[in-house]
Amino acid sequence: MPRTKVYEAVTERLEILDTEGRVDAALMPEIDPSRTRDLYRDMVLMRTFDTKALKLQRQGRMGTWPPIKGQEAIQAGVALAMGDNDWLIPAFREHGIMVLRGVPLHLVFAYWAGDERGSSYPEEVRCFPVAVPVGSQWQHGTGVGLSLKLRDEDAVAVTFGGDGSTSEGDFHEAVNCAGVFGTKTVFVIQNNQWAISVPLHRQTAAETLAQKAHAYGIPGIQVDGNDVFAVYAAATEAIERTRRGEGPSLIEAVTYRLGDHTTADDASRYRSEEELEEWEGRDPILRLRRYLVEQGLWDDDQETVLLEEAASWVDGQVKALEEMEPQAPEEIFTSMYAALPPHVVEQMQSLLEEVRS
Amino acid sequence: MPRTKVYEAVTERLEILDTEGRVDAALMPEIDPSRTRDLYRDMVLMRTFDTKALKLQRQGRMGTWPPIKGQEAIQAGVALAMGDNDWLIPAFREHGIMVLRGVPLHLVFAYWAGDERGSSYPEEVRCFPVAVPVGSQWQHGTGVGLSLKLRDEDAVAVTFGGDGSTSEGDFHEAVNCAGVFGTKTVFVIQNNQWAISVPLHRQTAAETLAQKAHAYGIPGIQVDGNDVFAVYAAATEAIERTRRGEGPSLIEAVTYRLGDHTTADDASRYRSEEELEEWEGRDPILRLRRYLVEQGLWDDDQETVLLEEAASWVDGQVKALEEMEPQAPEEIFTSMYAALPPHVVEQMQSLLEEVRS
Amino acid sequence: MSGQNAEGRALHAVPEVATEKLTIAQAVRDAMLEEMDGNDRVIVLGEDVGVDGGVFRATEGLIERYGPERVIDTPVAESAIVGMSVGLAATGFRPIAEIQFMGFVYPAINQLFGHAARMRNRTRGRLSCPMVVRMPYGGGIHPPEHHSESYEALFLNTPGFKVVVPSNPYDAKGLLVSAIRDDDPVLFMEPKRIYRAFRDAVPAESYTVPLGKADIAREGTDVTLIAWGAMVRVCLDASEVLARNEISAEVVDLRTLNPLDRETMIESVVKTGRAVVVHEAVRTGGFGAEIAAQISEHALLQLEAPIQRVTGFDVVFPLAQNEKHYLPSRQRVVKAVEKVLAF
Amino acid sequence: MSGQNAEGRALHAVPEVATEKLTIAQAVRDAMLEEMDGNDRVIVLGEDVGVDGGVFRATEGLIERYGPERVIDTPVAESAIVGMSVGLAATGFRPIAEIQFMGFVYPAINQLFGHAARMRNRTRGRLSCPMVVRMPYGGGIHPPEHHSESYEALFLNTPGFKVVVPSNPYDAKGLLVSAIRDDDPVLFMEPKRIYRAFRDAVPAESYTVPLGKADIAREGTDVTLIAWGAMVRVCLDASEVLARNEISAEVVDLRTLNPLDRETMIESVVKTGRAVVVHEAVRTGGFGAEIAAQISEHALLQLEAPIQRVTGFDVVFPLAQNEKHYLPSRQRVVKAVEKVLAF
Ligand SMILES: Cc1ncc(C[n+]2csc(CCOP(=O)(O)OP(=O)(O)O)c2C)c(N)n1
Ligand SMILES: Cc1ncc(C[n+]2csc(CCOP(=O)(O)OP(=O)(O)O)c2C)c(N)n1
Ligand SMILES: [Mg+2]
Ligand SMILES: [Mg+2]
Repeated sequence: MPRTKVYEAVTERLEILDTEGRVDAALMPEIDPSRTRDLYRDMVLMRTFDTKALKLQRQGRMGTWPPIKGQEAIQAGVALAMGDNDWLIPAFREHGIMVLRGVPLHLVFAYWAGDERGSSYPEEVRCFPVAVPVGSQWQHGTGVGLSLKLRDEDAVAVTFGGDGSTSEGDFHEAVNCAGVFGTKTVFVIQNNQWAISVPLHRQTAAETLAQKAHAYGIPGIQVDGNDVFAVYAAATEAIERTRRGEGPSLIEAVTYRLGDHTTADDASRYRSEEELEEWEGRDPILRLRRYLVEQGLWDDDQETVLLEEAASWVDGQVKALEEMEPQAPEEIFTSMYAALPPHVVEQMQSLLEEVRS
Repeated sequence: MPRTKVYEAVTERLEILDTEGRVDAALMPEIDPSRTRDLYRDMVLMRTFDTKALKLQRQGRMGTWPPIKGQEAIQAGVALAMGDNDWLIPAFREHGIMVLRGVPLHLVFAYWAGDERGSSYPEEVRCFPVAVPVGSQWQHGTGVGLSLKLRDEDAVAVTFGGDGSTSEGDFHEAVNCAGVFGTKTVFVIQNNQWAISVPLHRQTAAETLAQKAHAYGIPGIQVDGNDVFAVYAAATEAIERTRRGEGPSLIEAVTYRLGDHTTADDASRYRSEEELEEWEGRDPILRLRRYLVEQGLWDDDQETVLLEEAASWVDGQVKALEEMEPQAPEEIFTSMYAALPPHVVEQMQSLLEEVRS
Repeated sequence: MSGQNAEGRALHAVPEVATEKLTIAQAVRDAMLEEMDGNDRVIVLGEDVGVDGGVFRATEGLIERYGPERVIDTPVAESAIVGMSVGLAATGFRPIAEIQFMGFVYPAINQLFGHAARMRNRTRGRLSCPMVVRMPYGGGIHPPEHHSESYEALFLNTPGFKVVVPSNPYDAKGLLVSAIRDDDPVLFMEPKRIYRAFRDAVPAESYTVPLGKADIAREGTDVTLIAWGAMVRVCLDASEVLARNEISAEVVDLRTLNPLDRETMIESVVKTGRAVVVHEAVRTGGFGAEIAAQISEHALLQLEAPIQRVTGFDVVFPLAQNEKHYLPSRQRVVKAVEKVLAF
Repeated sequence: MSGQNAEGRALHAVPEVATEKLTIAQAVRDAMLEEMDGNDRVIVLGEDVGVDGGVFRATEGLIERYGPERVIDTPVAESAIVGMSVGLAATGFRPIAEIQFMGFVYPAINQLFGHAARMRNRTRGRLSCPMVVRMPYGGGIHPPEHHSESYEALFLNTPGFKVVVPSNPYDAKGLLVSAIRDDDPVLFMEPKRIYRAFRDAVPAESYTVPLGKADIAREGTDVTLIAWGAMVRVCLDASEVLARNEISAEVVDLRTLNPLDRETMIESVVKTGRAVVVHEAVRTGGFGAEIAAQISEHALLQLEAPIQRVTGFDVVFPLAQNEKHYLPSRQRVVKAVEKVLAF
């Protein structure tokens, strides 16, 4: 009767690829070598367009941009684990996986350059638009996961958010409801240790974010987010689990935001040079290259070709961006409703008159 | 390196007094016999005024009333563990502990009878008004706990809410922030198994509510909420802990709402006779009486006297309620601001003219 | 999906839905039944909407008929109710979300305004949120704190949303059917004070009352009373009183607040030359201001007197005992009419 | 408490606070410094207000001066920021909460309206919530989505709250000092578009600009322009243009939206006979409607033309590229004035 245990569980952390490029063979998921190279290509591509976006921003050809540098392994690993019909529900630092899921890069650029058409993805791309209000997207992840479950569709919803977003009430409601309804949702936290200037330990007193899963009665796991194999293995397990109808789960991927919060931020105001350097040493791209080279799957020539290809592909996307016709002024009205009510039409006409005069 | 444990979660449950009135001597907190009798008196008093309120409501002398029947042990036990200067931040089913903390019963009645003055407690009573928006009060508990910590005051904030309220985002934000700031807050969940018609397992997939503490890096414990000794022991431990500056904690007290959700509800629509009967057998008052009788601390004569005393005290409070002058019409305006702005004064005057004409 | 009605309608022995005389609460339920029968992507979710049938019984019997996959009891989490609805609606469902009382809609505001109202615009039409958010609103039933509020003004400065408020059973059903079929999010406010106050003849089959069209609830020539929801009856009552004094009041029941039927409203005011707007919400910043502003803008020269607003006061909605001092009454409407006539 | 200033002021070597020429952002910071020096129950909390000094640097240097117990970096949780402030304020503190952008205030609405605005009334004065909620609002800086909104109308149908919007550095400091000293919750909206646009001479010591008093920013006789925040400058600019055409515009800077200084506003309109209200928020249901309604109510016979509202359109605030089509401009104000004059 007295003091009894009513709950006992553990939270685990998965690591497979170390900073030197060595893998734990026992845990290494099966990925064929060409796919491993693709993973590397994906990550380099992300780094390339992220760097380009920063440059465009400095040149005044891009608005505020939130860089993804350092977080490429999470996005490449999860993308590889997803199936064709799965839905992606991003926050705002998921350009990498969005592009891998089929969102044209020039649209991603257009969005951040201040053009709404950047969120109008091709019909077949199952991806929600960027969610700027921190944490709000978690609820959509649950809703889409419930939708897929109710329709008994062979697809899952994968939703992303940052460490900071786990402090919002919406995170809690979403994951809790996913547990209750057994939705087909996988929650991926990109724990990059900072929410603008606020470090993780000021965000929560919990030792890990993965352990928050205990609050919801669903599985949670922490992975080294700079280790693409660990991310891929954990994401595959979580996605397959929910695909089989066994319910939602939570992945905390520990990484580091190597860049500023956005181009409007200066991270040196609040974090140390040393911390940054330490994490630069854990760069997920470096690490995977070491592995590939070690395995004889990659060499300098391939690297040179890849960098060139990536740069030229990105340049093509910038060109596509710049070739977009400017939005017509009336487009601020035309998508407000399925059928525009009279007062909106009236306002639209007044703007058109003004523009024409 | 591979798959490592990063967190081990254990949640315990405390029970001391069983349904037959026997205690686990090893766990039994020290309470002197006269205080134990007081605990019993407190619980009987609650039952008495709760029953009276239902009667008043049926007679049209009271508005909607949320009964506390079955939840008396939690409120008596926590009240006993609190110190004079501690703050109470209730939800809406805490009339028992509110009265024990010094809120005059006739004011509690006045509030539920639709009179705002019912939330204007005497200056020395450190108690927030009832919070009807589910879960919102948790945030105030954190705020008051932070206030007490910042002022280094020898007092703690004890805040209450129901099982349903743990699903609201506010619960999460509040407990998480309490953890981050190490506020002097004790969170008490009255898990009465139902949120109106929704049973606990539709509220969360977590096996216990106590385990939600793992999400916030603070201690959590489950207690048998119909066992006043377990409640008192756990509350004392939690309150003393935070009083010493060791941070917040969470108590889940498992109980059962023996009555309807409110007088506007009919619980037989959604839950079974058997479930109700089973829990009536676990009545916290019955259980404590058995213990007292067993210990030779209580007899039928004392019971008779107590019931009479309780009834007459409650009648006195009803009288006090009915002797309250009706609120003046202008009172809907007078407390809107510290100093009424002109438009409010104007509106007040127009009402007064109307009332006078 | 549970699939009970892949073929359309009434596969089971069902509670009688096709009554002649329905209350507003029953008409609301009837609309949901019809639409759920007709379209299996229509689902209902909210607190206590399932087994309990809703605290006002508006969803009574739905879970028995459609099962727990289409009639979903949710945790107490309003942001989730709407947030999940966004996910459901954007991927093909037509959720009808219930917020138990309008006083509890605040936690859902972020999802309503930050997402539901914007999804179509921000994706330039690629995704949208066809959903209805039903909520009982308004005073008059003496419930506890936070249960009597009228927050429509909050929703009327947020484009992307439609806002609908029926005042009688016939409109309640027809407007709710329109709302469910609408391709954009609709806030459907139900005047709980008159949920059961009276019955109307309501056709058994599905029919629509168009969104965005006001109704002339009573014709008149001397003054225009403009109202919605429970206040329409207060205006009709006041019109009776006025009629005894040979004053002919026209009552415009707006029915939809966004989009607002400016034409009908202005036409009436142009005819009568005088207007009184009546609403339960707090005066300052209430939607009455918008109505007054539009009338002044479009009919200034026809106005024979300043528009009067009969509204709640700028105070927190009082608890039961003082509620009578807050709510616009027939007398206050009559007095306002006398004032505009005496100007 | 950290106690650094039990004695009152300036115990440490501090960043220079007593400048002559300050921007609005600096004036805001200055007001907080003065009041934190003067009253150790004044504390600041919000996202990135500490080490980072706020994303607009309005709290720069405060944490160095007052320590992390009075300048509190919070988790990303707006409901908690306000909800904790309620607990703090009701027990003796005067929190200044920062919401990083007005676009992110939605999650805090429940705590703001459901509690902060009501605490005094519902306890009949026993407890109260003296707190300031600062938030940058409005368009013009081309940030990402949700960063440009003007949601004041939401706050103006909620009694218990005061709403203040400065348009220049002098007022910003004086109004914020008043807000901090006010015994009720005050929403303090900061026009981020002009945070750094210009400088004013600002006295080094504490001074107050009273809440509830409008300012005649420019005197004129032909038309009254009514505005607040960043739109005051747009009106002043328009007045210059109009002056060149011999049109004399009076500009009323409301400064406080609740309580509204009706007297000053009406007096001006009575004098000029014409009014144009200018705001950034969406048109329908915007606070311009309330202003128009009040003017029509109290000065109908003096109005020589319908009041014009120059506002944002009824659309989601556009992203950067189309923002220019949304925001009220000098030209639109001039056009509206021409219209009221031609009526
Ligand atoms: C509701 C809301 N509050 C505040 C902000 C401002 N803001 C943008 S990003 C951010 C920090 C987010 O941190 P995290 O979730 O860790 O994501 P990261 O930026 O690190 O990817 C904040 C506070 C916002 N966008 N939405
Ligand atoms: C924000 C909000 N949503 C909904 C309601 C309506 N409501 C009142 S009590 C309640 C259930 C609360 O359940 P629980 O927290 O378990 O408390 P209990 O009633 O069991 O004591 C609900 C949904 C409310 N008051 N506030
Ligand atoms: Mg982060
Ligand atoms: Mg409960």
